[in-house]
Amino acid sequence: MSAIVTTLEQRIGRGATTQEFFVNMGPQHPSTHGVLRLVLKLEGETVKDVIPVLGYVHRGVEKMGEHLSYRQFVHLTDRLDYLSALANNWAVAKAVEKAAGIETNERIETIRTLVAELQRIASHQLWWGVFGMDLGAFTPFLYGFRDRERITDILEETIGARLTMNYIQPGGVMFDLHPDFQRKVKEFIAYFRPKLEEYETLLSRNIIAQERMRGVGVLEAAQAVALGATGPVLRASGVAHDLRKSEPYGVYGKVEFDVPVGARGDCWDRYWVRIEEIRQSLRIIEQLIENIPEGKHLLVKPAVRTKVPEGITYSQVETARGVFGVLLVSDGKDVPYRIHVRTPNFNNLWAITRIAPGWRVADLVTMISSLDIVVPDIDR
Amino acid sequence: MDVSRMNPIVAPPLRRSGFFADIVAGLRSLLQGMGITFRYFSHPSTVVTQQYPENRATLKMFDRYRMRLSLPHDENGFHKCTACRICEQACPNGSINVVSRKGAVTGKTELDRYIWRMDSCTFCNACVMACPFSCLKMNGDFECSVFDKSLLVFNLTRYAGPTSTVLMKVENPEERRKLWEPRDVYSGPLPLRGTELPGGGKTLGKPEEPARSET
Amino acid sequence: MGSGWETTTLAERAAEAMPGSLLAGAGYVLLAVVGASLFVAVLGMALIYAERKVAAHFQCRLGPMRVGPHGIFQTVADTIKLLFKEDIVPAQSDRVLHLAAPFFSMMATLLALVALPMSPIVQVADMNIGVLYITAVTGFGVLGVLLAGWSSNNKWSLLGAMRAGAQIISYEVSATMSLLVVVLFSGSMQLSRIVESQADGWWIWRAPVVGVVAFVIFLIASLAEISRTPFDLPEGESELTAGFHTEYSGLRFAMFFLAEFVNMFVVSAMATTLFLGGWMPFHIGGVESFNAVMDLLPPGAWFALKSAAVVFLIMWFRWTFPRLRVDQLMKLEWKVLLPIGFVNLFAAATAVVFGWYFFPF
Amino acid sequence: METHELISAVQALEPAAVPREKVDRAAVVAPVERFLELMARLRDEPDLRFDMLCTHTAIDWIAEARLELVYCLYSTVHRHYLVVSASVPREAAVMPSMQALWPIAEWQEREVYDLFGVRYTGHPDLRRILLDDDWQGFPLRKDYRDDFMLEGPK
Amino acid sequence: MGLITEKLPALVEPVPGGSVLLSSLDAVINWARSNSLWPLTFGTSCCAIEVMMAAGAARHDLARFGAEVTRPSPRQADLLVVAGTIVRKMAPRLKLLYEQMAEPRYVIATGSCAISGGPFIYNNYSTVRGADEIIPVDVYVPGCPPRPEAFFYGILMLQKLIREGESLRTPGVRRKPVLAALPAGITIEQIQQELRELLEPQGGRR
Repeated sequence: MSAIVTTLEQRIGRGATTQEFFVNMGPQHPSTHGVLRLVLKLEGETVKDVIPVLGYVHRGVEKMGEHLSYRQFVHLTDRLDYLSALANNWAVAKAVEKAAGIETNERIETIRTLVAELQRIASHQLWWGVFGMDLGAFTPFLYGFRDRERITDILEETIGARLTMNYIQPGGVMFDLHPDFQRKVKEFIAYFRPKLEEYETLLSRNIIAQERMRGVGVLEAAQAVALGATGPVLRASGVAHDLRKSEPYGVYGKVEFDVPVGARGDCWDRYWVRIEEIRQSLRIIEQLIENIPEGKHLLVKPAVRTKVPEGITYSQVETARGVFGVLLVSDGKDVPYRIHVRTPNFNNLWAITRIAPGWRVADLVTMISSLDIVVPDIDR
Repeated sequence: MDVSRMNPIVAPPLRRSGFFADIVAGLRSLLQGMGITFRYFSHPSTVVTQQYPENRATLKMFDRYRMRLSLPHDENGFHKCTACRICEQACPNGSINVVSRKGAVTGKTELDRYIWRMDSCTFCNACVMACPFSCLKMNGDFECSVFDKSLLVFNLTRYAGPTSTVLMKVENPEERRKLWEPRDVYSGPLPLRGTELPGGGKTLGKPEEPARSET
Repeated sequence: MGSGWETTTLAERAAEAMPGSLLAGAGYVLLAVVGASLFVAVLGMALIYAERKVAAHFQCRLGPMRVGPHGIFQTVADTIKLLFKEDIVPAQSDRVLHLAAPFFSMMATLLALVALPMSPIVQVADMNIGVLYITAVTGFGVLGVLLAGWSSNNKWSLLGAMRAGAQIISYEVSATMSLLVVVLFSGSMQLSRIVESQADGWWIWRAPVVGVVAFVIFLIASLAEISRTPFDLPEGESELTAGFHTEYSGLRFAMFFLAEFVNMFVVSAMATTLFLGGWMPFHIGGVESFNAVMDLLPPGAWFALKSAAVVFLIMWFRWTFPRLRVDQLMKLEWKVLLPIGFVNLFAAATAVVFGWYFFPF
Repeated sequence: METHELISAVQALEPAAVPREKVDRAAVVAPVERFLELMARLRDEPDLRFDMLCTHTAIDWIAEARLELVYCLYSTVHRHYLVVSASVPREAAVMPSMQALWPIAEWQEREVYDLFGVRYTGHPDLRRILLDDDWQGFPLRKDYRDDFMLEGPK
Repeated sequence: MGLITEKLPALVEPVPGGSVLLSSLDAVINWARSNSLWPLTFGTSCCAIEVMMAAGAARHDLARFGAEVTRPSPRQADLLVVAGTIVRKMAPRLKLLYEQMAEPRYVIATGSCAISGGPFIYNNYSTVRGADEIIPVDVYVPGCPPRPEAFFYGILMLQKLIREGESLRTPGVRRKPVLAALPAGITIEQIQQELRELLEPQGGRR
């Protein structure tokens, strides 16, 4: 048996009858969240088949990683899943620290946990707004962003960037927390809790939104696991898999929080899981913000090009979208021999091929949105 | 490895009741949503918009905000850069190019031009962090749009010559003046090492451009 | 019906003048055409500006601010720009239909405006089948949408057009059903008569309960007919890029855009005329002193205020609700609105037969 | 399960499997010939139950003229990891497809085909996933050269 | 270009006073165009979040410039904001999108990736080094990603370009206010000084 290489035309060409037609959704389409291209086989409004076509923002990050030092590679991970830039940085930092045997202190880990959780909230806020927009309600988008700007401000004050942070470095964090950080975070929590209730009223309890989400795009637990889906997508299917609990990193082992899981795996469950995750993240922040331990914020000199002993290291963190893993292959030099990033969206995306057939175009949009896809993260 | 440690909380199901009950509940949910939007509509104080070009006088970036790289010059107009190239090596995308020269008087390596390509910079702060003499700084000047991208190649030094410490050791101002030559802060688009800019950028100007005036 | 207003319309005046002098008659017609065009253009721009400002304030922002004070010339700038923008006809499209489609949409809107009594003295044509006429010509708009979708040779456009076709035709039924309630109560299809019949109270509350139900059904159904959120499926941005007008640019796109907004006014005006008393001031039968105070505001202003209120309501919907799905849209019409509409119509007929008015004459 | 337990469990299934050194978690190198059978048993064995293929990628060991294919497995039941790898020659890189075991492998293998040029037998839809269909060469191979690429300024 | 812009100058110019009329028409049209920049909903990566989403959101509100009418269809859009990396697979699509847009059309390249390839210049096999390799770019907004205010500054510059660099007489030809090659001795500060006037509250409107 030899391997057969196919083309897109052959893939599309399978079993089209006269009633069905193909449409290209993307690369430029408002609801593909970037430049994802979906080739849809439609029968009227009903989706028969979805063929995702990737690579419209494939930037060859893994190749570049073979030429950059470990510290330099961190800034490229910002640009993968730019909504979880800090968690991505953390994954690289964690891998390098593990491989090179760099010990961090309590303060560094607490800062990392705090900013990562803040960004998780920001990411979910953005998702909530965009989800509303994909359902046709424009206002949630602006409310989500209005509240996200508050977090952006907090992070900007400490980190100095709004989106691509490059903050968490191997061996520490770039800057110490800003003196105003604790006060502002507390203010934000007090501000945001009532707003979260508004989110619920505006969209979660809205009958139209509920009808659009109820039972749409059911992803069975077994399917989700076999597809390697992670994060809220997997949890909404009822599998309580959260790296923050199952293999705690940072200071997640010391804080109390719950893992929201779905019951059926439809769009509503994915929606609810994310909204609930915002609450849990607020809980985590509340527990940590009071006593941040003292210590140095950076233990490795920034100009040092860290050398990593020979071997393979795989480290992963839980971003807002799922498990972001870094496979680091070192041959003992100060640049990696090979660096592979396992991005959550790559696996999550393929769920669409399983859950979309049989639903309408409008549901497809809901489903893509409920998977919360960031395209550069898929393409890398 | 027990699942109970995860404390899973399960999503509540969406319930349906009868035909009329659904209509009533549905209308109620719609009205509640309208109540929220109307509250914002009727309270102009909730408007959070910052009017950018109008608020320029009061708009202040955070101290740490990273936008434009600068090489601060002290009150005498001297910087601290020794042209050690650590920042150049720390830069992940080759945005920094330190052009050094042999000092005419001292005979030591000193900074000639500090070329920074804003067009490819990612403002990752690696250069600032790496600088052993902390002579670099990123400031929050974000108004840098241009019509021509070759204008985004900056020269950060005002003079070619040794660092401020070396210069200030020389007591005599005339003697000191001999040690450095002025350079334009922005001396036109400069090709990096005489090669073309990647991305079809035209090779504009020459590296040895005449100095304009006294700084 | 003690209103005391004498209604003459431009059409009537033209008809009166026609036998005497052809020129005078033509003058009235010209006046009507120019007036209507100007009215539509200004109204459209004002509505678009209002929509953008209202939307902004629903969303905690300011909206257009930089073109004129508070951006009031924003839509003027938009219009001039669209006027001078390239008009693209895709190579593979059906050229004639593609060029003609926007005019159909626009025409339907203009024709509907003709019959609306905006004040006792501002009404272009007052025909005795006004309600029927408006129902008929607004249904005409779907033709433009269908043609636009078909002729563009774009699958998204076609999907949008087909959605629009199905949606508009379905909801026409419910809209007409609720109009019939008012026709039953007022005993006329002539719009001016319907307005005059509300001198003592508006049908929304004078017709006991059925008036409110009919008003709600009419509002929902007409929202669907003019494809406003939550029924904006034909142009659902997140689903079909831009729906049926995906391939239109420049002036022709502007016409669709304008038609959409003027349609919103037509619906509000219809709702005002039929349910909210039209230009009739707020009167309570028998309380003359109160009525006299209400009469201080001219009828035109009453009409404008009421229409503006309904327009605001429609915008409020748009900036709060998500969009329905195609099958839910159909389900809402055929399983919810239509049965309720039937029952409501039957109840209305009963009420009329037995003379159950909220305020008896 | 602990690392050594996992490795001995795998070795019980496949005697030719040898532990892979210098990996931060349980890792084995398995022969290509019976790879699919081994993976099927890894997935189905009740003690192992590796039901999730976390990631799959390749490493180009150009000095040894081989591509090492790395499969990172995870079990949501037992919550343990296993890295399984196999080496194929660079010039004739052929591997059985894992698509029947984990559906996600379909796309992960397409990616590895795209970037490394490994051909998977039994793959239903093997075509480039990230790059254009008419792309020449496999860019993540160490010897990939391209007129378009620029060397770093170092 | 549309019918009016194509035929009008040739018809009007010979008429006495025609060129005055054209000039004032120019002013009106350029005013309208510069104040009604409808962007295409298009973003490939990180910059899309900042310059398309955050800039349009309540805090910064693109609507103040009349640019909140994001059109999903390129036919109706005036402004193509290249927000994010353009890779070789996307390049033909970007060109197609640009070609589908109706004249007059403007392009802003935001962020390092769209200006020069940014972090992806070296050792990279797929990233196009700058959107201007594919389509003509009017304004470059540096940043990675630029903050929304920086994008607004770019929009102000584009408005300046439209007001000063276009005429009905030569449709489709655009003159950039600042020359491509700088005369020796002009610093970036001076260029920014030149632009500062349009940032004043009353200077923003002509």
